[in-house]
Amino acid sequence: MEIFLIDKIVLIVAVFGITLLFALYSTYAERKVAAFIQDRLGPNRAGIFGLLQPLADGVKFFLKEEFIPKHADKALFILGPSISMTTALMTSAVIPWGNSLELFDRVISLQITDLNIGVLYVFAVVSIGVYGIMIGGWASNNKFSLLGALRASSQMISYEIAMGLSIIALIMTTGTLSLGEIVQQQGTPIFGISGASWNIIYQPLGFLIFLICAFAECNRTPFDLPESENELVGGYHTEYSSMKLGFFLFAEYTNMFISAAIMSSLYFGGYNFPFMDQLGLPHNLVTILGTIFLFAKIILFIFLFMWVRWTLPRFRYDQLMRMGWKMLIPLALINIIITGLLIIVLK
Amino acid sequence: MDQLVFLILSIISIGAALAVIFSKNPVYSVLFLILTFFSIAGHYVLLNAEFLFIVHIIVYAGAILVLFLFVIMLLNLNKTTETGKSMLPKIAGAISGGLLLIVLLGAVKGLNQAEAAQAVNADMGSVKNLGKILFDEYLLPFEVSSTLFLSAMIGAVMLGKKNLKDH
Amino acid sequence: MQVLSNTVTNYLVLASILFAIGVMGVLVRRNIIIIFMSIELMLNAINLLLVAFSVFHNDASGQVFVFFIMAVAAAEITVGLAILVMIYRNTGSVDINSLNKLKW
Amino acid sequence: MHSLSNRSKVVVNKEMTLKERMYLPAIFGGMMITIKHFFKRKPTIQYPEQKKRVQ
Repeated sequence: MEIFLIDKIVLIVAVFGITLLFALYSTYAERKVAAFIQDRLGPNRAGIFGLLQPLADGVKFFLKEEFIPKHADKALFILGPSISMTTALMTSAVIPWGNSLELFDRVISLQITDLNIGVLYVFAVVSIGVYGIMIGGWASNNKFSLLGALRASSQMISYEIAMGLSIIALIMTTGTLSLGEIVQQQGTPIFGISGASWNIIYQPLGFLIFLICAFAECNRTPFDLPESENELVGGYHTEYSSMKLGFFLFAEYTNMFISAAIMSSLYFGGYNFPFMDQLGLPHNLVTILGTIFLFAKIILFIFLFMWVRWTLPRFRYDQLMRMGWKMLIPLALINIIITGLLIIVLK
Repeated sequence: MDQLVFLILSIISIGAALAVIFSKNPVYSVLFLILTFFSIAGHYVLLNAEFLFIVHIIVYAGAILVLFLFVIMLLNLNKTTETGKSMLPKIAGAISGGLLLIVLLGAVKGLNQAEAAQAVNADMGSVKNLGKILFDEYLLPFEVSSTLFLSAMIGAVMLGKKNLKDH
Repeated sequence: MQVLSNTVTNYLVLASILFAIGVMGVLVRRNIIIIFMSIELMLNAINLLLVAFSVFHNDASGQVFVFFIMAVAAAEITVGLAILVMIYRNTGSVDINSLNKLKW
Repeated sequence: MHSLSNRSKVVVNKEMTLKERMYLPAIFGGMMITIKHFFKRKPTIQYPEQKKRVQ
């Protein structure tokens, strides 16, 4: 029992550390990607290739003046960013970061907890994530912040529906709600290639809907209306400064990392990779390779997020709502019907 | 262990529920209601009702209370003061509420239950089990509730629409 | 199989207290939003009791009913909040004392 | 009025076809353009260390 606890604590600390590291370096990657797309070099003075830039940014955030506006609601002003950060980190508990390791005659699972309602858990955490933005925006007592908060909440509620419907189609094919099992199922051989029966093959439309909704849930361009600089100054974080602003920004990048991880596990096989059982490697090596593959997929998705951000312009607010309610939800429903029919026919 | 958790959760839920009805600012009321709902979700976990636990959080904390908060922020209701200066209706309300509590507790006390700790089926609240029952025995009510949802949605849209004659 | 150390009486007491707080909220407060929230509180007390009974009597029907109550509560809230927004638009307040047109 | 860059385009408010309304081909085209720039050589000059001769 105690050894089990130590395993879990080590794993939790490692996952938190890796998540925060990824969030930290996502800010650097974002600036580099933006620069490269715009024919610039980006930050390259702090350390080699500017790799120490995130640390410099972090130090700057800590040293800035902490300012709380006079008319703000003090308690809620502090509560907002904390909720954002907490909910962003909570989801990492159910993501399978790798297959099991066999160390010291014991089997160690690289998933913190395999809830048998894992997908619903992710969904619940995502749905309470909006409170951070709403509370922060309202407590600032600033009309731009309030508008940002209102936009964030209506956008997130609208896109959650389409997201849930696209996941339902996926669950109909997998038949389980546990993320660990969903990833494991994708390791079964297909066409003689082991570890390649990824759900993207069965659910291309569902994946597209999920991807669009993930962009909207993370408040990334082209759906970053809650924080659009040129109409709302800064949206919900207009009044924030110092590390509280840092928390909001950090939560955004953490959300991006987590949603990339969820997309890779739900649709792109998680830690599975093609030919994983046919190479004849020892189990532990395959596990480590699988984790490396998972992170490669995550990095690719994060790159996609950034690539889209520096390519597409922002939607107008009515276009955003029309797209959510009139395109994505009907498409997701059609996807469910098609999936159901195919399941009946192929059975 | 279980009883300690139950006690802590109960204290949180009762305290937060009292804060809901006595805080001046509606935004604070909503936030305390969220706290109450989370503690009730904790009770569901304690009772092994995992599906209801997650649905409770998704439906109440994730949708209904966001709507409340949204309406309060949209109408900017946090400053509205309540009219009716006289304290008499309030005192009467509080007293009748308290009386109801006493009656309920008296009824519970009169139940005379000699129950010891019980063994229960831990798998009952799982998604699989509830899904089977929901789509087997309760299929018709399920469909009827979906019709209810549809009509509620249409009703909300019709109510929320501005009067067409104004334009 | 698992042994629960809490008895159903504990849940009965807790649910009655929550329900009474909800009733008190409806009676004491004049703000429609708070009254709505108190109604939600009452519904939740009932939900908790239903789950407790279903677990202690080994009958899953209770949990299915909680599911239905949640569905009805969600529908009620959508319509209720839409009505509330209309009231605010027409009277400029959410105080139920301002709704006295039908009073004698 | 004469356009300066010869790239001006007169706005037409015609109905969009289904293909245009799906946005996806246009989005894909835009992403191809940006990824092309991603791998381009950068014209940046590291100023204090590296100086360009002024003509």
